[in-house]
Amino acid sequence: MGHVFTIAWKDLRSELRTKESINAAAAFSMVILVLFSFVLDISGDARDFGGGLLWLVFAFAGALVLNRSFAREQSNDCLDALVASPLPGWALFLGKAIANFALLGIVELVALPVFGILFNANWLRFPAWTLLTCALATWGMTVIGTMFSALTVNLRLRELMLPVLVYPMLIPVLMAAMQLTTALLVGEGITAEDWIWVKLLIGFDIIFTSLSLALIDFILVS
Amino acid sequence: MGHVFTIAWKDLRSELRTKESINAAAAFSMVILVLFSFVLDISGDARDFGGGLLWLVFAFAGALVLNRSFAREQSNDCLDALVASPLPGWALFLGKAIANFALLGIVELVALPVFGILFNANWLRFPAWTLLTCALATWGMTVIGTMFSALTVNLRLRELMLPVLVYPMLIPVLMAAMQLTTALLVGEGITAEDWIWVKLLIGFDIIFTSLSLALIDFILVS
Amino acid sequence: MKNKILMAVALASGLYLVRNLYVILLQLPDEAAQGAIYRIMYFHVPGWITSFSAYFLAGLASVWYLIKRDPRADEYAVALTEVGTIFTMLGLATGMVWARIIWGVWWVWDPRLTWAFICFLIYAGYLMLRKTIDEPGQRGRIAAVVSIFAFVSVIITYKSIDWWRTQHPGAVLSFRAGEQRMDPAMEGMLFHNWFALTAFAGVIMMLRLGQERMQRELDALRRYTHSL
Amino acid sequence: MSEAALDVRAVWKYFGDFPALRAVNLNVARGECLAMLGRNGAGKTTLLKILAGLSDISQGTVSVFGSQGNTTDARRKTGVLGHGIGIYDELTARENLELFGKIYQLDRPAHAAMAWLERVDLKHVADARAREFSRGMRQRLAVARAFIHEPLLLLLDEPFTALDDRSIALLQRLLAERLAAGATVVMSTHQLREAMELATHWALLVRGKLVHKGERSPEIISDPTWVYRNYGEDS
Amino acid sequence: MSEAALDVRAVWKYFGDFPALRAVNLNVARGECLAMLGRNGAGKTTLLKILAGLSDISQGTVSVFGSQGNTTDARRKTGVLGHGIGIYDELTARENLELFGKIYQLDRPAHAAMAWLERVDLKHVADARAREFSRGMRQRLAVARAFIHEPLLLLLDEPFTALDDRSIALLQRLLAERLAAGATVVMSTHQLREAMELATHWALLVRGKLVHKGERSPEIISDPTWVYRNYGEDS
Ligand code: HEM
Ligand SMILES: Nc1ncnc2c1ncn2[C@@H]1O[C@H](COP(=O)(O)OP(=O)(O)OP(=O)(O)O)[C@@H](O)[C@H]1O
Ligand SMILES: Nc1ncnc2c1ncn2[C@@H]1O[C@H](COP(=O)(O)OP(=O)(O)OP(=O)(O)O)[C@@H](O)[C@H]1O
Ligand SMILES: [Mg+2]
Ligand SMILES: [Mg+2]
Repeated sequence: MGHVFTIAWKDLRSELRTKESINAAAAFSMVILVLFSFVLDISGDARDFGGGLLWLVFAFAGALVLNRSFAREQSNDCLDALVASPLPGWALFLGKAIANFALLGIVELVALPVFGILFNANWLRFPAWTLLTCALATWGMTVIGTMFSALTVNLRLRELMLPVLVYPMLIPVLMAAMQLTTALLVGEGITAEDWIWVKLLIGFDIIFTSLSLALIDFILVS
Repeated sequence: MGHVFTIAWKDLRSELRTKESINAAAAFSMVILVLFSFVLDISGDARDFGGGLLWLVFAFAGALVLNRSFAREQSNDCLDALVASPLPGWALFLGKAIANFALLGIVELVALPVFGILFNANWLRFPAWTLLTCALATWGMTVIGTMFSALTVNLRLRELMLPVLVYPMLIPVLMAAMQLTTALLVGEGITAEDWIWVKLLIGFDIIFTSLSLALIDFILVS
Repeated sequence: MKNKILMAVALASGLYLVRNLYVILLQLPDEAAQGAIYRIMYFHVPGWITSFSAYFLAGLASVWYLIKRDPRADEYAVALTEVGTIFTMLGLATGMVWARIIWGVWWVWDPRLTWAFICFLIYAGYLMLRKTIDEPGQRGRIAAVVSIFAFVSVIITYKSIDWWRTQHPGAVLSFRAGEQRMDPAMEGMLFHNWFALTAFAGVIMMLRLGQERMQRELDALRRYTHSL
Repeated sequence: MSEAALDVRAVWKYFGDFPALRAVNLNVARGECLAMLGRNGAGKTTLLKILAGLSDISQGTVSVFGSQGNTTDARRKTGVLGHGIGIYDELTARENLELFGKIYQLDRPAHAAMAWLERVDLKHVADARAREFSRGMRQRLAVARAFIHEPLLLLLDEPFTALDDRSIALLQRLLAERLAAGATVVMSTHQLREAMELATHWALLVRGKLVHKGERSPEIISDPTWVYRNYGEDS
Repeated sequence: MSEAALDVRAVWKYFGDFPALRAVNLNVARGECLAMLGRNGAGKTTLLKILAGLSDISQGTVSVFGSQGNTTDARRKTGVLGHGIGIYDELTARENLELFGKIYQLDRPAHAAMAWLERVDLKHVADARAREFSRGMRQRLAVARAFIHEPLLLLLDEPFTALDDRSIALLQRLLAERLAAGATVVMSTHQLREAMELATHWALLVRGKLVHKGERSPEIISDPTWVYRNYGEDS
């Protein structure tokens, strides 16, 4: 486990020192928010879209953070240095995923209040559930994002392939998160009907985390 | 003008040979379509948003094509070879813009019918106007996209900066295009009230094309 | 020899399909609620099942490739995925025609339909990814991992009618529903056509496999002449 | 004396506040082959980029063949080979050369392309995409790309780096030919031996200052540290 | 004789159907310094990557210090310096070294980091970010990174490329020191002269085949084409 924290700490430190991708992600999320509000013509009852919109914004803005994760290793062939070291592949993956989770969490923490103000949304109606939903969905995004970032890091057409592969895989998480968030924002909280989405999120997180940990070693060695 | 076509032809040829970014953009536009429709569907009646949605999709998917445009020059320092040659900067820009315009046009041609089917939209109500709107808006997107792609091509954080810069600049074009498309899809076509949007598009295109042609030389030399 | 067997299977599955068509169109009665159009079911349902089976086998081939690094496993994975995608398109097309007639629209954003579309997009992404990687070893490895991830979407699509209330009909096949919900003659016919379509899919897959193998040898030859 | 091929006068280049070039004066006569030496970070690449018109000057003047600044005419006469090879991977070898033939407005780009493919021994793969080429083949194609318009001024940044003996010999042969045709060559390098087979002159940059320019001398080849001991910071 | 440092047996490496390495057999004894020669595309980088565990073998076996395959233990004893420097630009020099110290599970990573910064003459910029370093400084930091765990096996891919005399001298000094401590070195290179100052043996790859391995001989230094004329395709 020491290795995992070494890697997570390294990533967090390099990112927090410059805050480049966090800032970009925060800025980008505002931009998308503005774009979407034009489309939806916020005047009317846009509140119903709240949950959906929020997670779209997170997905697009979060991609900026997740892409940087392995791109950072690429610039000086750092990934080779790590792979040649005694660091196990799963520790590398887990460390990066934890760092990304924390960074996405920060972006969300910035975006949520803004979002709340713009859309008159009250996040504190069901605080525990809201936190749980965010945590589960963000971890799902992180795992898929980190894994595909690793998959595509050495590809010539990385910039093209990443969105084409990542977003469809993310759709289950995003849909569940959207549904739950909307229920938490404007509905009566998590009802029996929404349970399927909670289960979907949990199942998704477990399945993809284990798949990633099992498969990462095949990706890193060329 | 010979130079312009040499460059446009080179770009078109390299892209059409592999169709990499066209395919990726087409696939990505489908993915976003699914995501958006889910967001909107949470509260039904998505048809009114047709126009808005369409241009959001084009903006996000088009970015993939536009990014590749200068990224293609970057991999082997080809841009340096071109800048050191007697090719004038404006010819390089115009050639690339024309190629991008054609490629975006192809992506739109693929996406429109799919969009029509999935959202029950009829594009042929006002064919001439639809074509004009698409052409004007696409040229606006192309010019801004190509210019900012050139601006950021040598930046370390290109992937981060590009979306943060480009989308805000694009908001006027996108708004105009959204408004017009919605009018053409569900309204009575272009009415007197919509003229302002047509003018906006034309003005935008003229201003940014001339600005880009005038300023490109300052960007290419470091 | 191999080619002859392939030809024979192709011919047999073709004849089988013709025979099935004859039964479907001329012998079976119209369905009570839907009328004549219900017959599209005989292609819609087996089409999807064939497609999903192909994806499943492709997933297995991918796992095999990761374990053994056997290039043939990779060839099977592509060929199977391509066949699966073709049948996904068939399923989408028949479903849409059916929807147009029964529901009056080509498409609704119902969970089953949406997941089926996502499934299609994911496997299209897989095929696209393969085209962008030049080095076969790297291509095989990355594609195999993506294929394993992608299969999750197939499971969700398959189970979506059980998990959500959908506009799309729920389970009707007896092995899924656990009871007989369809006229046995009709269900029997479904299995007949499933069998024919699967044989047909097998033939296409073998053809693609041959092509893929040829392509690989060609690439190698070209590489070799370059290095001279 | 006929007018100089290159005339660099009091050129400064700042990256932010850091002066990468400090008051560089350099005069290169026509037909000269100049090897530009200097430690890592001395400013060799920076100077070559300025000469190629890829980078702006902060202060001073540069004239190429008598015409000041960065004219189209000067660019037409210049061939540049930097670290990147400047080849499009998606195009075939022939298409690459034709493209640059057209950009340099040659009379018969297709003809020139085939002739150069022949010279760099790539004719048999003329219609294969550059992506499929090995490193050596790519480098040869890049050389053909830079030479196709028969430039009168050649700017090369570490041209011998990571090349094998055969590619080095090819490049040296082509350079010798251009020199014989009256062209001027400026190249930066750390590999003194290979460079000195052709160079008629050498210049030394130390931390952005041009501290010496002179004709080639035998000591330089036999002992790689000689330059620095006699002219550099260590002296 | 004690067991070999490296034992490569009948190794094939395919990229698709293209054999980049063909039945390579190579035995490197402990304490040997092997210079791997070969033309562009001969397979030097491929072989080094396999030895470093960065790339899979298609057929054959590799054992490092007697243990087969790519064990954690072997990785811990190996230091790798490839084309990329493997340094994080956002971290300071000290943080970079500490990071790798921790990954290699040194007892006192902070202490080792400072000691190595001293040795590569970067102590005065220990807390500056690597981004701000010049090329030479970055290269020195990379060397410290690869040496920090005092590896018993060093794998270097073209270590002298594009370096100036001073950096080359530093690297040679550190390598000599490691060799004196009993470590084994394998390096690929096109710069025979720099490599041969240290190398005790050399090997030649021709199109993926290892055609010769022998002790160093004087001819090799004086004439760069000698190797190919006598052992390569030209012979
Ligand atoms: C574009 C529209 C459609 C799509 C994408 C679609 C998709 C699918 C999929 C993925 C299956 C899975 C096969 C399986 O469960 O084994 C399926 C099965 C089925 N579909 Fe559709 N479908 C569409 C339209 C329709 C329509 C309009 C009907 C009839 C009203 C229909 C009736 C059925 C039936 C009865 C099954 C078999 C269910 C079972 O027992 O497994 N489908 N469809
Ligand atoms: N784009 C840039 N931004 C900031 N500083 C730069 C930039 N390019 C170069 N420098 C700095 O300018 C100085 C000269 O760099 P240059 O690349 O010209 O050196 P060089 O002589 O080519 O070295 P080498 O032998 O390592 O190639 C260096 O200190 C370098 O850090
Ligand atoms: N990822 C790859 N995919 C396909 N072919 C490759 C790959 N890497 C290397 N090759 C091929 O394998 C052969 C050996 O390459 P390698 O990089 O090992 O050569 P090298 O001896 O290091 O050459 P150089 O002196 O130019 O560095 C070359 O023909 C190269 O084209
Ligand atoms: Mg340089
Ligand atoms: Mg190499």
